[in-house]
Amino acid sequence: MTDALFVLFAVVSVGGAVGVVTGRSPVASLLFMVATLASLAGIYVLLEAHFLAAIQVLVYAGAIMVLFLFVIMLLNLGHDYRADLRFGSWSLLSVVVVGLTASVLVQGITGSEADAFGGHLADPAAAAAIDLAVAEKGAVGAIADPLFTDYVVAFEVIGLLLLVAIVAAVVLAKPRGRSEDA
Amino acid sequence: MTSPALAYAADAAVAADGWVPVLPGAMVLLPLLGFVLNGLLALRSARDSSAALRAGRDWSPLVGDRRPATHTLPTWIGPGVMALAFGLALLNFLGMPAEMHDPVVRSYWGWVVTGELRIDAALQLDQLSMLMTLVVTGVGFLIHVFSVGYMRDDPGYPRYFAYLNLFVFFMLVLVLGSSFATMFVGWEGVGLCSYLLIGYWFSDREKSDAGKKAFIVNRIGDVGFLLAMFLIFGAFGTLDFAPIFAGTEGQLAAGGALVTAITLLLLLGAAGKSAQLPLHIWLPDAMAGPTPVSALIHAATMVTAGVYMVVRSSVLYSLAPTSQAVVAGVGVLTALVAATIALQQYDIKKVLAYSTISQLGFMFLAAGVGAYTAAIFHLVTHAFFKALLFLGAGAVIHSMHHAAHRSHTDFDEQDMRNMGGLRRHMPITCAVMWVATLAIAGIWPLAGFFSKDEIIWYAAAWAGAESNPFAGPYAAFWALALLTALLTAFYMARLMVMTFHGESRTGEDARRHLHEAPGVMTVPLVALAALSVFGGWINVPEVLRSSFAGLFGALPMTEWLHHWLHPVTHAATSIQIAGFGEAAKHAPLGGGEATWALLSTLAAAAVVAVAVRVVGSRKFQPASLDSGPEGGLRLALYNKWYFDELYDAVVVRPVVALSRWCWRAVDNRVIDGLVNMTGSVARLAGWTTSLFQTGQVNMYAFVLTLGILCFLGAAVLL
Amino acid sequence: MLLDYSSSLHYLLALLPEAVLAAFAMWVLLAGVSRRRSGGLGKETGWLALAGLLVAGVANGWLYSGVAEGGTAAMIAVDRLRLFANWVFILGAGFAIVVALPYVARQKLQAGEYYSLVLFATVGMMVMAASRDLMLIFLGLELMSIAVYALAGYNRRDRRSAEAGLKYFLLGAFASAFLLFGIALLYGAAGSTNLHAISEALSAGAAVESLLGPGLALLTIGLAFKVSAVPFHMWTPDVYEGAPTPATAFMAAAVKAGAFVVLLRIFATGLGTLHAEWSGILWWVSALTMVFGNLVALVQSSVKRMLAYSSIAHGGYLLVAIVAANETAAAGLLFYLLVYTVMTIAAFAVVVTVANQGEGGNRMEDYQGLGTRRPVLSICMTVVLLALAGFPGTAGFIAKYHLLLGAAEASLWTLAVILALTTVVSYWYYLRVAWYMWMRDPPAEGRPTDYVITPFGTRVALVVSVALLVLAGIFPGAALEMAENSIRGIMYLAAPQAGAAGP
Amino acid sequence: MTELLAAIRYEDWVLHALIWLPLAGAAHVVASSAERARLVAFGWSLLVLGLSLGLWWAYDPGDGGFAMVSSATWIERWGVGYSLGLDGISIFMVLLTTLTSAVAILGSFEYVKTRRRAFYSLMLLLQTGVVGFFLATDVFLFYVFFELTLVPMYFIVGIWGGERRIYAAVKFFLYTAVGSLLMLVAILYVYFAGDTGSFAYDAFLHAELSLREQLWLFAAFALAFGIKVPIFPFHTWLPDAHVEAPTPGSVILASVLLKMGTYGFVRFALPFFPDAAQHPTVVSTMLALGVVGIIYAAWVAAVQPDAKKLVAYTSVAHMGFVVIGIFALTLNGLQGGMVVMISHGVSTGALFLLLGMMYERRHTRRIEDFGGIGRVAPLFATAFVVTALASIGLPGTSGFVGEFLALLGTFERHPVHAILAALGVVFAAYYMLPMVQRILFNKLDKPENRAFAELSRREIAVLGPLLALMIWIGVHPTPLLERMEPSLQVVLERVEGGEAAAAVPAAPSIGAERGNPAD
Amino acid sequence: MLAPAIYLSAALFAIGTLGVIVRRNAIIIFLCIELQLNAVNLAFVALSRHVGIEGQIYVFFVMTVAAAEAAVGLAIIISIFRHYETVNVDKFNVLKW
Repeated sequence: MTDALFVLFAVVSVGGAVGVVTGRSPVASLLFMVATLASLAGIYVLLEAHFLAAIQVLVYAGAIMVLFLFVIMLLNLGHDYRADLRFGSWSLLSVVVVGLTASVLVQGITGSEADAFGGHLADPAAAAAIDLAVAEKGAVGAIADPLFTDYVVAFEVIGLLLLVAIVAAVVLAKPRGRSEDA
Repeated sequence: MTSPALAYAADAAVAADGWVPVLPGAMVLLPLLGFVLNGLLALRSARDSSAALRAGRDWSPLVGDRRPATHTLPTWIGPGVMALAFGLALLNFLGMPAEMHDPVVRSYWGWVVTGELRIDAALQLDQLSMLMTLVVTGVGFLIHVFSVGYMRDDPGYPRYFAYLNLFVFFMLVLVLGSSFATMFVGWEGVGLCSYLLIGYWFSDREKSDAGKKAFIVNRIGDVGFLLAMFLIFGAFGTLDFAPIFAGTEGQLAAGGALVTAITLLLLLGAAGKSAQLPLHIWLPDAMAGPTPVSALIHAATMVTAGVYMVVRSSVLYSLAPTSQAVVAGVGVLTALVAATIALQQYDIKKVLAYSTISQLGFMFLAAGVGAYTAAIFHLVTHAFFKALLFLGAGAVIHSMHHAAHRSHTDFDEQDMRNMGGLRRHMPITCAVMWVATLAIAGIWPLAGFFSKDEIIWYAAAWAGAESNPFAGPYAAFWALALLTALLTAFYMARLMVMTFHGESRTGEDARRHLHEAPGVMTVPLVALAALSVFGGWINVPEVLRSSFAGLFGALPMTEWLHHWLHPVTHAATSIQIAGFGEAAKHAPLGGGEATWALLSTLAAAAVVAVAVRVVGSRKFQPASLDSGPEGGLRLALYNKWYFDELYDAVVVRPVVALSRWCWRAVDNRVIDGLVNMTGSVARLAGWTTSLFQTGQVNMYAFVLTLGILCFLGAAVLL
Repeated sequence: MLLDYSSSLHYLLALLPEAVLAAFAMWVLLAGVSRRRSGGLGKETGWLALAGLLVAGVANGWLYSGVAEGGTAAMIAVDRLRLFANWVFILGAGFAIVVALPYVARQKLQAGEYYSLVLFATVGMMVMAASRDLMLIFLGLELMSIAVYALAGYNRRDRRSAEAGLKYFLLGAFASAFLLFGIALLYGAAGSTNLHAISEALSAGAAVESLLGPGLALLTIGLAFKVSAVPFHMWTPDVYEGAPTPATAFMAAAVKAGAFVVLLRIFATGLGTLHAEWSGILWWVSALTMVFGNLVALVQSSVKRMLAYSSIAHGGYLLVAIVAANETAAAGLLFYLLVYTVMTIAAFAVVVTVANQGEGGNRMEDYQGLGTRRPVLSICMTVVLLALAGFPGTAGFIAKYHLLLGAAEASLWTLAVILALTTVVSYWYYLRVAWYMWMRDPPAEGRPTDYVITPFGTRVALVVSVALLVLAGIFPGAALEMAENSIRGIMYLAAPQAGAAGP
Repeated sequence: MTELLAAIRYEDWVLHALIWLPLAGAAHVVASSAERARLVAFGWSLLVLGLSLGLWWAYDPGDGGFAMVSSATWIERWGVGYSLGLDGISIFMVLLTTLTSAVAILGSFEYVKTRRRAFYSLMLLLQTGVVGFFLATDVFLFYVFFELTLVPMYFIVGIWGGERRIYAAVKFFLYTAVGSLLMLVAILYVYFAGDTGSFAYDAFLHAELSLREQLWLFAAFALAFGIKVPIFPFHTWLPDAHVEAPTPGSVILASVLLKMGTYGFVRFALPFFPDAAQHPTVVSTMLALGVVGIIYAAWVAAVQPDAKKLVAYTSVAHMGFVVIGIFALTLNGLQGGMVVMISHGVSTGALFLLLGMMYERRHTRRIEDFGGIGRVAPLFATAFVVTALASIGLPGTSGFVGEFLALLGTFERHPVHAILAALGVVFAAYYMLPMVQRILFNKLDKPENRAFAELSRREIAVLGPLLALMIWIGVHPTPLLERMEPSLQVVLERVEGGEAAAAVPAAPSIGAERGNPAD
Repeated sequence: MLAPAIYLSAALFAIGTLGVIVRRNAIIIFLCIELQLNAVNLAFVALSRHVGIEGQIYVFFVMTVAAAEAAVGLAIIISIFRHYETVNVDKFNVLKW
């Protein structure tokens, strides 16, 4: 059952990803993207990361993608069907290069027989510890606890990051005319 | 700090005999002093002349008839220092014991002192150098006096005397230097003065070209001298004459490659300086200088330096029979070739120049056959009569020049075709020049007869030596020398006849202005004439004492020069005897010395007589109407056997062409091209690479991905 | 005092410079917003930002002088490496702000936001330098990057600025993704993102070998992008050219410094034991970067773009130190960063000045005859160029020499020779500016150079920079000592291997 | 004199003063007005010259080691010291530098008309660099000074030069830099591989290097110095730099900067890498390059239409003599090389000054634009001829002593090379005399040349000392030779590993032999 | 399920990379970058099952960063759109060579 679901989600997510790359308009790409994000959320569930699955849908598919959509609409690109996919030799070359890169990467990750990927890594204890934490503190609590203790600095940096993003977005997206009187 | 060099210099060498030379340094320094004083005067005078020139005026030192101090003082300084030097030289000459075996070396300071090399600024006084000093200062003095008259009106008068004094200084360094290195200083120094004096009238392109040519050809010879010095230093560890000649026999294998190389290289140097084949080409051109200069430098002294050097190194040459033969061969060939060229020259100085080359060839022949005394003997007598000839020619030219100048006509004042009949206008000059002509022709009992006869005889005598490996060539040299002697008589007689006899070919107007030279010029001529007559009597051969050639026993001494030079030459002579065996008493064709002397003087007299008749009967056109010989041997002789053209085609042009090629092709294109190409290639590479910066995000991402591929590939696969 | 991270106060203390600076950044932001209503050029916000840097510097000094940490495992490092780097960042940011003051005013940019973004970016760098955790490094990097993306595209009226911003952003995010993927793989390989933990896992043999290589490669790529190493440099010239010049100065100096410090920390401490594996590829990157940067700089006609390529080249020199990976090279890297920050910003300061606080006068021709018109400015520029070229008598030489020394110690002779030869190439384009300034007569007709006015702040900054460059060129002792102390004891450097000198 | 120097503790401070006083002078020049700049600069250079003259008496050759040594730590952690020392090799280079600097500054009074303050401060800065280079006994310090000389020269050529000044300046700079940076790498190699522990000269002498290493390192050093000299295929920067440089720049370039290359060989390349230096391949290569340089440069010089370019090529030829002298690895050769260096510095410096004077008067350097100058400017002509003769090595002038010794020293070991090089003597006449002739002699047929002014008093003062030196060194070079000899002996012994000491007997007592020639 | 998840992650990442290279539309390029980030997230989540809970925290961070980037990136796109009236990156090549 789990495996079948995984295959399903995987197929959907890859299909969505291909759709993003090949989508004829930004909106199409965006919708494919949403499909991918959603199926990834499904996979997160399969991987027992329920909280992440939730915010994946909420934040990513919900907020960020909508932001994209807003911008597409704002710039009136919704019906921009001009071909912007590079066809021909460029694409071919790109596919070859990226394919090579991916295969090298996969080959590297897989490793040699003796050091078969995953075999060495599979540490049931870790999964058990996570499950235990989730059981004790709930899906949110299991993440929140280390987040606000061990990773509190990172959390603060995230805060600054968002602040900077806001400032930057405001400064950059402001229409030109009005800033000049500053 | 006490320098070891100075400590050494303080240790003045005294001859074993206890003779102390009188102020030897002053002999050398007096001319230098003259140079400095005259030089200062020259600069002062030149300041005025150049200022006038800049202002666009012509300049003459004369204000009315008065001459400024810059043009009167040199008259006294120039000949004055020479007189003093001559006096000192005479004093030392007379004081020097004839039997003194070891030279007196007086060292002043360590010139180049480094490691094992030690060259002192030192003078070496021995019989040979003193004799040379005497000739240089004596003949030099006379020529200085002559110059007072000859150069009187030249604007560069003080400069002339400065150069002349400087020349004498270097010449004295050359002959008195105690080592090859100091000799070389004089050697190149006289070359410099020769350069300056040939190009004395430097505004004339041809004249300054001639000076340059002389210098460069001389330098070719100097390279030989330099290399010879290096070899000598390598063999002996010193360049000083005394230890070298004293230690030669022990250290050099007779006939060995080393000594042969040394002597041949020295010969190259000597050939350059003494205008021997194949480096003789500069001397005729050197006639561009003032005529007294030709007399002093290019006849009497400098050009004989090569002979002096060979004689000085006689020990080395004796050890190298091959080199000796080469020296003799070069000498006799030069003598012959130059004599033939002289037959067909019209420029009076050119004839004398080729004559000089020819006579130098005789000296080389002498030195080559081992007759070192004879070489020096001929050097001395030649200094007398050739100086006389040149000065006489100078007087003629002087007269012709004035005639041309006063009559405002333009003709070549040195071309004999423009002369003729000058005897009437210049009787004294004509008379003394006849004396010199007969002397050089070898007419008994004048100087040239004795010296030339001795050379020819020795060639014959050594050709007959038992174990001479080059007996055949020696015999040939002898025959050629005889032939050349006859040619000498012919071309000299031709010169005299064309110049002084027959009809005048000088223009009507000019003829009226021809006149005898002033007293200051004729007095030296007469003095030299006397020397040309009696100079040969210093070395009448003993075997001829009672014969006609010994003036029938009227002389108080025979072979004086031979004895005088004995300390210098005996080592060489004994080596030669050890190698060749005793010289023969008979010539290759039979007959003794007296026989051949009589034959040769009779033959020379006959040739002179024939020449006077033949040339006297020929009609000559003035140079402007004469087109020269039309072809055949005469044309070849007229064109000096085409030596200049040959060198031009084989050496000068190729070197210049090669130089240009090196510059334009190699330096500019290849070497600098490579340098600049490095820069261009870098820039081109930069430009090409910059084309990848298309400004397109996709492109940039693609390159980035490529980089990632490489990275991952390296990380995973390696 | 000894820090004990069981107390969160101590966390704060350990991060005091960052905290101070972040606070000031927000203050500057607020001040900027409130000032804008009352008009004015916004210089006060700049001075406030400078004050913030000063205070952060003091805080950094306090940490430097008297604070020690327990162990070397904590996520926040309180070591000399970080604190030295902080000074470099503060110095760079300070100079960049001084240079920006007249520019921002003249271009009528939003001052408060500008300076606060500079400060935020600086905070990001400091976090990067302070962190021993890859994830935190990533966050610091993003903090810095996002601020700098904004700075690059800050001048909305200039299309080139927008283009620079977009290119930087797209490619930067692209590279970040790789960096992140690398972190993920390393996380999987070693079971942690803590450098100390990774290092221990490595030495214990507990790491998953197969994930290690790709992870490390991808991580390196992300950082190589930031230091614009070839072939990840493509964005650099465009972005440097298009961004407002003071922002370029900041990017070229401080951003690069931040990334290098991280590279040093990662490779010299956490993954030092993998020296042999990664030095080969870095060798090539370093060589290519030096060659490429210098060659392309030869053909630039814009001084600003030339400096961009030159900064790529300098990245190549610095990478030599990473390849060498010994204490000498590491100290050299820090020293070089210090010197490089000063000279790069000084060079851009002159560029800003000659272009009259704009973007119009950046061509070589605009420097023609500057020597006669503005001698002092030209002398400063000449000294700075000589320093960039690494000429004796300037700190640039000592720095380059230090790198060479490190390379020599690691027996990286080929790399040293490449460094030497590419330096010769660099002479050409640096001297080219000098010859335009001094050896060509000023153009007959009026050119922008006629109106060049050096603002007071720039003047001070230039004179101080030149003085520093010359002083450190002649008496480098103190600075060298600091750089070496910053390295000592924190390194897990692999022993120099003669054979590991690359291909 | 010696007492006076001792009384003022001359030895303690003079080296530092020689290096840093010009720098102070440069500062003073910058602070003075444009009109007074030249006088200020000349005053400082004269002061330095005066101070440096004391070295002649204060320096005691002794065993040839460094005298007046002073050393201070500079960059402690790298073992870099500020160490100075003087020996029989450097003393003459320093004296040459101080002299030619003063002369060049005096000679530039009329030539340089723009930006005088900058010019004179650069000249003094250059002097600091050069003197520092010659006095440094720390390899790092030497390198710093070596490079430091490039910048002032770059600007001197580039700002006050002729038409193609920028090309020439950049070529000069880059060419030299290529060599010197590679040498820097080599220096570092010695530092690490030789495990010297410091950059002190003596420490480098003790570096233990294999032959293979030495060959590579020698190549790097030889490239740096060979470009500077310049040795044959690396010479093309020189004519360009000379032609474009202003007169004083040319003077310094020819007199001093080129010597840095040959001095570098003697001081650094040979002693540091003795095995490489006497490796047959190295020796024959260097000798061959030297010989080719002598002949080739003479040929190229002979056909130059530009007088300055001609003289520039003659520099290549002269330095060829230095190279063969050095690589003969004999005492005579080294001595000869040194004397040629000094002589070339004096005579070629004077030639460039003379050409500069010609240029000031006629604004052309083309030989064919002159002719007959000897008639309107006899003093000028006299100085020119004497200088030209010294340049082609006429005995009695400085040129001869050097070339003679160099050739002699070469001949001892490598006769074929020496024979070929000796041909250079002929070719020297081939290039120099035609120039002399075409400038000074021949017809005064160009009206412009009639106004050719005679030497002024200042110009006489410029040329006088140089001419006097040419003659003095030619007539009495022994004081120079004996000061150099011990130091060169040290170099030689170092190269030959002590063999030289045995091979050179004590100065033979020729006096005795001469008195009694053995039968 | 670790290995399949990692492979999937790699595949998604590669597709994202490809998208960045072959698309001209700045927004789609940006979307592809987001895709890459998601691929990384998947890897983190999968690995966290075998290493520890930190992996999930990282995903949380990455999402935040992605959001921040989205804000800034889109702002930049808007800003450049105002100059060019297009988001085709080929048109943005004033800066080159």
